[in-house]
Amino acid sequence: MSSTPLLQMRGIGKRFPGVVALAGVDLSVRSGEIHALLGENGAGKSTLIKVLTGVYSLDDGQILLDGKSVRPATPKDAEDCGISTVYQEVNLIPALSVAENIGLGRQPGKLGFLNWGALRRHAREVLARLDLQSIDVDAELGSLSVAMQQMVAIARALDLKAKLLILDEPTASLDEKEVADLFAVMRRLKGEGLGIIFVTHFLDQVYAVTDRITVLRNGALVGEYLTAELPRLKLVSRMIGREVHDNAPRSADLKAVADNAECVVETKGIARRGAINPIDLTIRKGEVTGLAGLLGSGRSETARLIFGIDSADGGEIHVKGKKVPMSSPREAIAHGFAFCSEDRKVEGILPNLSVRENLIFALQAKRGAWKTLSHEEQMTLCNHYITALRIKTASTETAIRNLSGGNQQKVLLARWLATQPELIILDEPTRGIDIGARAEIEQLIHKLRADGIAVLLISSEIEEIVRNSTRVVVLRERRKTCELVGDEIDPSRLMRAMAGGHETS
Amino acid sequence: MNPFVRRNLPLISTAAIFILLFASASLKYDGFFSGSVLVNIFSDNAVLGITAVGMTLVIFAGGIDLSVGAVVAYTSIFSAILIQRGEHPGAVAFYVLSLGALFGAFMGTLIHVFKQPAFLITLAGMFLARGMGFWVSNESTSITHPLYDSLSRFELSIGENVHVPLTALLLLATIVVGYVVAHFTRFGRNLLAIGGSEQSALLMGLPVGATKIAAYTLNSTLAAFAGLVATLYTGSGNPSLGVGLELDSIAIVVIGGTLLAGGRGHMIGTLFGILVFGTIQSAILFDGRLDSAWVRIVVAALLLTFILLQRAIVRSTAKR
Amino acid sequence: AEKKLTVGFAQTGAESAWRTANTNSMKTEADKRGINLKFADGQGQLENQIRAVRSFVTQRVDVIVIAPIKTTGWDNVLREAKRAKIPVVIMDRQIETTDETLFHCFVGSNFYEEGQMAVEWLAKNRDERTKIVELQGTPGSAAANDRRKAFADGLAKHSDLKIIDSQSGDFSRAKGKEVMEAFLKKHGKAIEIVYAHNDDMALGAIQAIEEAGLKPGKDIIIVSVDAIKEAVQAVADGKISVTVECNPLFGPKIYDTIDKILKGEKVERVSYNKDELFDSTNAAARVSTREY
Amino acid sequence: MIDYAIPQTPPPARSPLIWPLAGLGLLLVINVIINPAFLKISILDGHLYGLPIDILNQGSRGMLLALGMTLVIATGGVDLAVGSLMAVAGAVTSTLLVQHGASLPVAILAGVSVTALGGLLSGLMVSWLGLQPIVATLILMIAGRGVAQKITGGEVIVVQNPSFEFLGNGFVLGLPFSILLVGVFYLLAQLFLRRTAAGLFIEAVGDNEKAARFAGLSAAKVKALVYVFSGICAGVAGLLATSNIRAADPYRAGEMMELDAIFAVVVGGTALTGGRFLIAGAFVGALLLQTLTTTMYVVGVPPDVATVPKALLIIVVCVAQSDVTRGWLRGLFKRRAL
Ligand SMILES: Nc1ncnc2c1ncn2[C@@H]1O[C@H](COP(=O)(O)OP(=O)(O)OP(=O)(O)O)[C@@H](O)[C@H]1O
Ligand SMILES: Nc1ncnc2c1ncn2[C@@H]1O[C@H](COP(=O)(O)OP(=O)(O)OP(=O)(O)O)[C@@H](O)[C@H]1O
Ligand SMILES: [Mg+2]
Ligand SMILES: [Mg+2]
Repeated sequence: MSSTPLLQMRGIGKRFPGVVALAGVDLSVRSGEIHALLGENGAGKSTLIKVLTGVYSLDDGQILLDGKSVRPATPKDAEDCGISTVYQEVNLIPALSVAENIGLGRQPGKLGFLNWGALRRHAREVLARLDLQSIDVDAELGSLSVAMQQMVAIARALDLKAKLLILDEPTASLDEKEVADLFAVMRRLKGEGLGIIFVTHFLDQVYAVTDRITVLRNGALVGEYLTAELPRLKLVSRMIGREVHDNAPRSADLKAVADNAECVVETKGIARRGAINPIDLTIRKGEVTGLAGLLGSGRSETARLIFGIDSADGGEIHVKGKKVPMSSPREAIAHGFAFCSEDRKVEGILPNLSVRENLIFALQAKRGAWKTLSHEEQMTLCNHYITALRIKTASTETAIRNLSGGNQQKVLLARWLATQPELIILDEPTRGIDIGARAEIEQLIHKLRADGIAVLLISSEIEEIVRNSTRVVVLRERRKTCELVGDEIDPSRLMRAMAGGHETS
Repeated sequence: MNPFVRRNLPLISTAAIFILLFASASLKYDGFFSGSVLVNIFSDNAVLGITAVGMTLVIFAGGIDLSVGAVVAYTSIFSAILIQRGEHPGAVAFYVLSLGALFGAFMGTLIHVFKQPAFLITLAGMFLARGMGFWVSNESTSITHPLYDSLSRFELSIGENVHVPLTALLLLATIVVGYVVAHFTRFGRNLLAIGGSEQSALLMGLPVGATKIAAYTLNSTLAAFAGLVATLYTGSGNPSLGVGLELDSIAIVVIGGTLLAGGRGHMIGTLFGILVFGTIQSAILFDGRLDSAWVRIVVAALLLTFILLQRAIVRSTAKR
Repeated sequence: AEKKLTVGFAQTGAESAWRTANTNSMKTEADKRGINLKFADGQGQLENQIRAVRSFVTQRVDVIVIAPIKTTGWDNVLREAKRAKIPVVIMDRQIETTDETLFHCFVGSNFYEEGQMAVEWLAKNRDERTKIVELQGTPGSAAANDRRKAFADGLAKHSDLKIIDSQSGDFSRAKGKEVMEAFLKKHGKAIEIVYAHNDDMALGAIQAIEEAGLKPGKDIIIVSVDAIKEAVQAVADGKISVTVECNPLFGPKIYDTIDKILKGEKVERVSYNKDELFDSTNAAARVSTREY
Repeated sequence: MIDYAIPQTPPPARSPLIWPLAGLGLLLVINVIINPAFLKISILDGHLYGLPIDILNQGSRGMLLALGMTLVIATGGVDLAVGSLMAVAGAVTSTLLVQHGASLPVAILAGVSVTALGGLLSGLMVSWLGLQPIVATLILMIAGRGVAQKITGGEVIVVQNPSFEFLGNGFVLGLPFSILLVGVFYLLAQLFLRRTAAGLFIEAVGDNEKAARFAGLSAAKVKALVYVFSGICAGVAGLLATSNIRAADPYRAGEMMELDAIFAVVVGGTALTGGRFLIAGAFVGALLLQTLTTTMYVVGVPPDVATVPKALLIIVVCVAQSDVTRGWLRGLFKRRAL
């Protein structure tokens, strides 16, 4: 078709202190194609994108846009060249309104003065294109859920008159309907001749929308393929560098434990205004209780109540049959709870502290300042979990912020496992995690269950819930709608329960 | 709740407490409830208020500027000396404002380019400007110039007893300009964005460096302007003016509901901050019985009460 | 009943014990005479004092007393007082104005004269010693400026006396000591005379001198200003050679003056508190009567 | 298969102490050039005597404040009240000693307890009421000086008590007692912070308070405690200052010391944003400041412009230790090497 590709990156190299993040990577994207950029956590996808958009300076290589050599020094330069980007973590300003976030830097108005009316109107139009009329453009961005923020970020990127659109894991926190909407827009843009780079860990999505795939592994290029010519298993083995089998279907041993199994936590009508209506939950030892629901159905809120982050307006929590006050995470941890939050950046990592310190932190906090873990104990824990979870880090002393998103998530998991909890709440544990690691985490969930630990699993991926849960509680509009046990759990039933009566097409 | 009210809750609560404060002082002290007390609040706090407007912008961007008091002093003494040497006040105003701008740009550059904490660099700026002020002259100097004389006598009379001096008018004008800059220009919104998250602002393609440096430049220029207003107010230049002014200025911004960490705030809040601050000062003067030690303790207690009340209102209404 | 007389008093602040003695004198005397005193603390800032005076004008007090922090900057606000026909008494230190009618009279200390008295005493009692180190007050303060100038002017007449080093001790004991320590290491035995702009610094310097193994008052002559009780005691003990009084007890004199003004009697335009000088000849006898 | 071997050595870290130390060294060299006797130390009355000893003695208060301030800053806060608290401690102890005839240990304990209480107030305002640290401690800074004046009744209280005087003027093994006291504080703090998990907890709170709380740390308690510690340090520093001049001056004691302490901490490599902290660095920073002050006396910089060199020093040290400059220098050396 077209002679020169829209974007050519040749021999890109990027080093960070102690890490070679990229070496000799090529990427070329044509106009009118959706190009998947795939690889395991830490493969260098985000880094490649940041080099392209001027966030990082590149050490080696060359970037050609429309055949002309460019070298953006700042994200602004990149935008001026016609590259519009949605970065991996939501990167907007939570304290400003939605309208402002969409318009920031290119607000309508003369001589630097703003026209607020036009700004709002424009924001509404932009959101309408993504079918997001429900969002109040005057609302503070931070008051929206992560998913909604993500959608606003995408809306902002689409607003630019760009030649090349980059989406770094935009779908990690979106539900199916939102993903479908996004894909529709992507296809339309593709039709308009845009080139799109799309990073995701969902292989279904890769096959649903992309035309071509570039695979990275360990900072190096593996190859470029046509999506249609690369079967799924092949793709996975390219990504992780070894042969794999398809994810095992729901195994037979996922029968719910008998009702007389020891119940670790029981909530009786706990509720919080504006977050969740009174809800009864029984979480048992040796079970994986899935919490399913659409975005905003109140799953995270429920978990936060149980873990004592938010205080409940009413209801009781019973731990092993005894009523306990649950007013702080500290108390929850003392009862043997653990909680892996969905918002890793804000609620999870201690960014400037080392992997080691992050990993032992919850255990140390539980023991208090005086009962210090010796260095040997710390190193034993670190070595154990870094190997067990295959955490990719330059050393135990590397600051965790220098790890890729997925590896940060694994360190956080390790942090909680180290406390040897009786109940572990996993809120979107596989968000932003590559396929290899995802399977490992699922195996881990099975192992935890087998070890007699109660697991509360929140996930937006129905398949994941189905594959892993012995019992599923479905929430809809901040209310428990039903509870499925054992063989009752199948995707279509779940879907129906989640969507409820007013199902959209 | 009305979304407008919800969004502007800190502002509305500040206004409400100000009214409460002013009303109770009026009840307690004869003659407090008068136009001239209100006018005095503006004219007596003109220097402080103008620096607070600039400080608001810097704090929007998550920065801070400890040098404003010293810049006020430096400007006042430097312009006094120049005028006494026979320079025209107009030309002098131009010089000192440019100097202020340069100084701010210098600090802003150090802060942004060398990634240094604003607290430290502006602390150094404070020492620098203070020392330079004393270097120019370590004694205060009267300004005798016909233009100055007529400007400092200028008053806008409202009714019989209320005369609004030029300094108060200049403060009001500065607040209006500050309001427009903060809320109706790209620059102002970029400041808030940077304060909200500098990393995000950068990724969103905003001119982070230029905006930050411009904020410090503007702030120092305003401080220089405040220095000029101080020369009008006192008819002299004085190298030891404004010691501790920066902390008062920051306190005003905070009273106004602007988050010290940056990214959230409102210029109208600063207006109320000035009013609250001025009202507390006036009430203490009307009382006239507190000794120096008690003045400090009472001011501190009132500040604390005010801030707590503000939070209580915001919290209780936000819950509903 | 007769309306109580209301006096507004704009004090500089509370930067030292001297100042507090001054404030207390004004307060107790007002209580004694049944005067309603409105006290305003300037916290060391000219702006605060101007604010206070303007507030007094708004409150329509009968008389305003100002202890100015700075000599300049008063014209505008004094004009307002004049317009409101409120008489103003300037206390403690002089102000510069273009219009002498803006205030009624000045009652105060004469920092310049204090400096002069110090240097004159030194010229007479120096025992062949010539090398002086100076501990200055807070840079830019009227007291420091005048005491420094008067001393320098006096030295011009005695060409053999020489200031070999000079540094600010900020009117504080701690800084006075710190600076003196450094001077002693730098100049060693060369230091023969110390001139301190106030007693606090002198008292700090004494400690430094003693810690260096020297005898203050004997090995080194110490000249100081203020004559606070502690310093007069030190003079009696022979540790300070001389201290020039700077009397803070203005109360009685100020209210006498105010009475006269209100009665329409003529008052002296400028009057000074009589300042004495304390050296070995009179200190011991007078220590017990010092009030501050 | 990817190699997941875990290196245990951290990536080559630069020592953050280098720059403040270099600044200190440079200052000393300048001094020695101007005045070769600067470093001269003799023996007087059986103890060491000389400018360096003065610097250690006078600098000890700044070091103590910097110690407390380091921890406060590490949690992402700042304590503006320390200067005022110094005055309060001096006022309490000397009033008790002089006017109420209390015994020395009681008086000292009372003085330090009051400042610890002051620190607790700051801490509660910050952690419990959620006030911004600058604001909370500003309130205490304003009120503190007023309280100190109230305690002494507006007077400067002269203390004549040989044991008390020893604190700020005495010598042990030829060295000033005050600097040894600082040394003891340092060792105890270092032991406590690094041998227990306290240091980690403080750094975690400063790094990401929310995450630390979600991981089970009572961040509020940690925050309140560092202010208490800072209050104690300020109290002891206040006693050293009072003892040094044998008088409690509620007006001037500790004036502007809070800014110097913050400066010392930041120059010493602890970021104002919180997180990682370095006490030794803060000590070097405090000594650097004190040396500069002494230099100004010795060189004879006119008092009114003496703040200018201080400003220039701050700027030079900051710029020199910034990553930008370092990167630039590295580039320069590389080019040379080629
Ligand atoms: N600022 C940095 N400093 C040091 N190392 C970094 C930095 N940013 C990234 N790295 C390292 O570079 C490598 C690539 O990271 P990158 O974020 O590009 O991975 P990714 O492919 O986007 O992974 P994920 O799917 O988890 O988001 C990782 O090993 C990471 O630790
Ligand atoms: N469509 C929407 N528009 C605006 N706000 C929404 C919307 N959906 C959810 N929210 C906000 O998100 C919050 C509820 O999200 P919550 O985190 O409970 O969802 P969840 O079920 O845990 O989903 P997830 O964890 O996948 O985000 C509510 O505070 C709500 O205000
Ligand atoms: Mg990534
Ligand atoms: Mg959620």
